Amino acid sequence: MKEGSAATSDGSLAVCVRFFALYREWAGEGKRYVTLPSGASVADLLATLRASPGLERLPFDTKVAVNLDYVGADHALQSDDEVALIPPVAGG
Amino acid sequence: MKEGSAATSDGSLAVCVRFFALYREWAGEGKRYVTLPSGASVADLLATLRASPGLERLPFDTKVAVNLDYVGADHALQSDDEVALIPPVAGG
Amino acid sequence: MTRSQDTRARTEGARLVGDRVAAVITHCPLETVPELRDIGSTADGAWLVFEGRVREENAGRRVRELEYSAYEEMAVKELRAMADEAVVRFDVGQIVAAHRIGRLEPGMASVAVAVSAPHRDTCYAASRWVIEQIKDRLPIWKRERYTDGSEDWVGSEEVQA
Amino acid sequence: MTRSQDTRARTEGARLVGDRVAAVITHCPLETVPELRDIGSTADGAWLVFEGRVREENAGRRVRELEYSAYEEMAVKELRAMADEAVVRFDVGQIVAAHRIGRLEPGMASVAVAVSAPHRDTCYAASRWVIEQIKDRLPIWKRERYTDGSEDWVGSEEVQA
Repeated sequence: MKEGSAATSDGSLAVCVRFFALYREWAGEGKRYVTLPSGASVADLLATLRASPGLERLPFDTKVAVNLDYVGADHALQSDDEVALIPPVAGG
Repeated sequence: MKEGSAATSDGSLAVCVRFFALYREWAGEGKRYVTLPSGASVADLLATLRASPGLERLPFDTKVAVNLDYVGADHALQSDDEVALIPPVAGG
Repeated sequence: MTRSQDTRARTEGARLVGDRVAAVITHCPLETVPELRDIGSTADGAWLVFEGRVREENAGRRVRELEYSAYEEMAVKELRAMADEAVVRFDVGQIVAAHRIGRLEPGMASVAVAVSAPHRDTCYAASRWVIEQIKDRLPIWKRERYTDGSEDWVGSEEVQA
Repeated sequence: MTRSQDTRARTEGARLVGDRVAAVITHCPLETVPELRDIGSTADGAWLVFEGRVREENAGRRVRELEYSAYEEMAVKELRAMADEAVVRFDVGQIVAAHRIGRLEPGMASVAVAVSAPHRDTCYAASRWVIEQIKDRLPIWKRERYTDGSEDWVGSEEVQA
């Protein structure tokens, strides 16, 4: 667990996951709190999410932003992170 | 002399020469009528003009438009042509 | 209208003052974003505004309307970051980038990028670069609704397959 | 205002109707040329306006004002021909090109090119091409007057040497 992260007392961490557009439809909601083992990475979160109903098709290479910045799959999560799943963008 | 040109009765041709910007300053006027031998080209006109006061520095490769179209130095002039001498352009 | 924090509405007369960039995510028509027109100083010889507009047809289907949605907090931050990076990459004066969200009909502007620069080369280059960045990574999505009643998440075809 | 003959002021509502190109040589501010804004149809996803503006400095000298003059009859014909050629060369919707003549001070717009197109690639390409053509061959001249009282015909240095 990284220094400075606010872990729960049992050593796990809780993040707020935000869903947008297609992924929001799949999730059936825009926001969900997820608890993970401490030290969990973005890839771990995606694996956990893929096991929940509607999110089976979530790509392994889903783009993810943590606290408003894009991060890679091996990025270590910390408690209270806001983790956004970013479907293929279509701005412009 | 080209067919269709309105030559003067003695076989010469008269054109209206227009001066702009720097060349207008050199010429001291915006417009001048010049009479040339029939069959005269743009190059002939330029040579004639270079012999007149103020226009000695008129380049041999001066850009010329006849009746609103750019033409080359060997373009044959016809009577009543409007011949414009085009200094280096600076639009934009 | 969400504006990047340190460029908020500091306008004086008809000019954007001080800041060199601004980023706007808005539910309102882009015509209502004055910064898009009021850029440039007397050091700038070139001024360029690009607008992307909703087309009545996409991939052979007649479009009735689009609905843009955004991760707003991140979109305004990213848009601002793109403009900031463009100012570093190119010799430009000011850059304002704006994206509209919500429902739009064909002919309406969804995105606009305004650039002023001393010279036109960098003005065109910076404008194009910002637009490509927007298309590439701005967290905004487009629900396209067609006249035949069907609808799609544009760009998500592969993910859904 | 001199307009190319077959594009004269046929506007309906806020749209330039029918013609795909227009060319304007005018003594008035370019903001007064409505065609520059009112281009594009719902087939066009891209819209781009370039403006060239008077810079306060040129080649290290402080500019007080410029005076543009033109061979007006030819300039409007050439400008129209450039826009016509751009429509053939590029896949664009409409093009409006305008050049102001007379006295201009720093910050004022001297030239503007508006292009609408189905896609942004051709929109940028056409805009840039028209501007380069204008710089290259439009019969317009620029008398630059400096704050130190001197003045010059811009671009004619070599001819005068």
